[in-house]
Amino acid sequence: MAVLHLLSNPDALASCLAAVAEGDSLLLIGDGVLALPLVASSKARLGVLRDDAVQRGTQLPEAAEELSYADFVSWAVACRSSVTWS
Amino acid sequence: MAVLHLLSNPDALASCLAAVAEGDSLLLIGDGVLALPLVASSKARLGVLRDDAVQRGTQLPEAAEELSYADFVSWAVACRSSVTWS
Amino acid sequence: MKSVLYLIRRRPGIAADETTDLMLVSGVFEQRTSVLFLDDGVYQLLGLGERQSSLKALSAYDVQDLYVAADSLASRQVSADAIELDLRIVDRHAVRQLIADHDLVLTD
Amino acid sequence: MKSVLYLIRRRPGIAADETTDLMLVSGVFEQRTSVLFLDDGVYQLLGLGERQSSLKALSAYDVQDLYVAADSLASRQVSADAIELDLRIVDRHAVRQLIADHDLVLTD
Amino acid sequence: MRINLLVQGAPFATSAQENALGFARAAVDAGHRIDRVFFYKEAVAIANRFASDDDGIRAGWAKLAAGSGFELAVCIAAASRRGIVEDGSLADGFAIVGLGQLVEAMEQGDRLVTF
Amino acid sequence: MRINLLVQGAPFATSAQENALGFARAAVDAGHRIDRVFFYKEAVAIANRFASDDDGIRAGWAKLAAGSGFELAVCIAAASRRGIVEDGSLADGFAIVGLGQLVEAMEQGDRLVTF
Repeated sequence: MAVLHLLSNPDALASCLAAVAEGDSLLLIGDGVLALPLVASSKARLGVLRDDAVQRGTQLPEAAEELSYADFVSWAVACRSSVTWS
Repeated sequence: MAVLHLLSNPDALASCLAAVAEGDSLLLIGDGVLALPLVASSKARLGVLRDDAVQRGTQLPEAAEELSYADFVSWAVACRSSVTWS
Repeated sequence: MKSVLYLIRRRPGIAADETTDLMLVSGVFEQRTSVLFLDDGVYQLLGLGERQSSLKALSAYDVQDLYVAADSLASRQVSADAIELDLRIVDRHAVRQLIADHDLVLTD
Repeated sequence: MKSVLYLIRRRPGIAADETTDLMLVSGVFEQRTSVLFLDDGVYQLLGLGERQSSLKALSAYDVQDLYVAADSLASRQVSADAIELDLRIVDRHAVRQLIADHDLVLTD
Repeated sequence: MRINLLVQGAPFATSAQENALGFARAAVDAGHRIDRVFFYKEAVAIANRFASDDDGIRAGWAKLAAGSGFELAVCIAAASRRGIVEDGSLADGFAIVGLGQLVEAMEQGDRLVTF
Repeated sequence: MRINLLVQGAPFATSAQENALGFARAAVDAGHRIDRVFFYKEAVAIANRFASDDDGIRAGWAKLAAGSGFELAVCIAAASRRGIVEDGSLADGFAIVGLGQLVEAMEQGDRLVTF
């Protein structure tokens, strides 16, 4: 079963991407959304917490899904564990 | 008159080095001492706060001066202003 | 009064807002106040339309010398066009010059 | 009991010590506990002789699976010889494997 | 599902509190059961009753926890270091507990999400 | 020389407090005059009287300031956000002041060192 990676600190992006395995999910929350333009491609399903992206003026590219908090909960439930990169 | 650069965060090293001008002084304090092995060469006079280096197990290279807090005060007095990279 | 350069290196947040509050007080006291955004500080320039930010009040407090480091924008893929403040884009040589040209340098 | 992987990514300090306290409690409760040092977390491995650190107590609490990321050591010019703990040096592929192999992953 | 939260991020320097509260609300709304929200490290500062709470996060936690019957657990060691003490600065609705409670939450829950 | 200090770093996440106190002690020993140490942002947490102060930094500030006659100034806005309030959690020896006092310190001193 997949792992959910939560990126809340853009400085942790490189380490996070290196730890993402095929089939994992990657969700950008908090200041993590600032790293969105730098996520060129990822093996993971990619999501962005909508509220945080709007608040920080981040442009949403097509490759990322916009999540509500309800979607965030669904992703957490669907993955066997989560790792927070903060 | 010279500027005293205080580096207390190793992540700020690159920015700090780019801001150092000929004749400035650079003093590593707190976690900034961890950046010492990464300071290849610098235009500045280079110092390390001794207590912090010892506490963090940092090896002191010959190129850096070891400062006591009294020396730190002398450096601050000798420079016209200081910039803290934290 | 002394001249003060504020170096803004951090992402938006309460600490950033507190630095801005201080810049406004500098302006009120008629210190010659300049502001340089570099490193993650350039993120503060994004989305100013969407959120409350006292950065937009700087000019009203006579803080008008605003600068941003070109390489900090580029490495974060932040476009200068997305910025709603009037500021000058500078290189690292100008950063050294700005530090030398002010009596005091404060960081966030 | 569940298996827990602790990812240690930060420099030494109170927050780091608090993570170590939690690892010791994990050990006391007989969770299978592994610890992986990466990024700035490798700095925690330096100078263990000179300062108080409960990291040295890990083995007494049955926390014996310790790992460190090779590239994090290299980019900080930290030599493995300077480390007084018994740990395995691993690459990023092993990091993915460790995350997959544990029930829970906690970060500092 | 039984979900527990671990909150470690500082109240002002990070949005950990805001994200955790948003997540907890949505989890409750979706019918999941939260047993415990555990505050550790810098995050314990949220339980300081003297803080002005301009954005209503402390009040939000207290209300959600009371309505959903889960515990707002604050680590005693982290709290005492940072000046959050019972009969002093601890806000209503928060409980001072030991680290063992966090390990218990890891064991009993189906998910642990860290903020 | 007249030297002032601005302390902004968090008490636990950074060594700003320790470095600032060490610097202040050495400045006094060297015969310099400190007018004011101004605590801003996360650094205001040092003035929480409920915090355990295991490393004696809060006590160190109070003692040095009393002995040398300088002010331990805590920004009112930053403090109230973080739960440091007069007649509540403010430690003895610290004073709640406005930001204007920091600008005054910039103007009156020969040096301002930030931690």
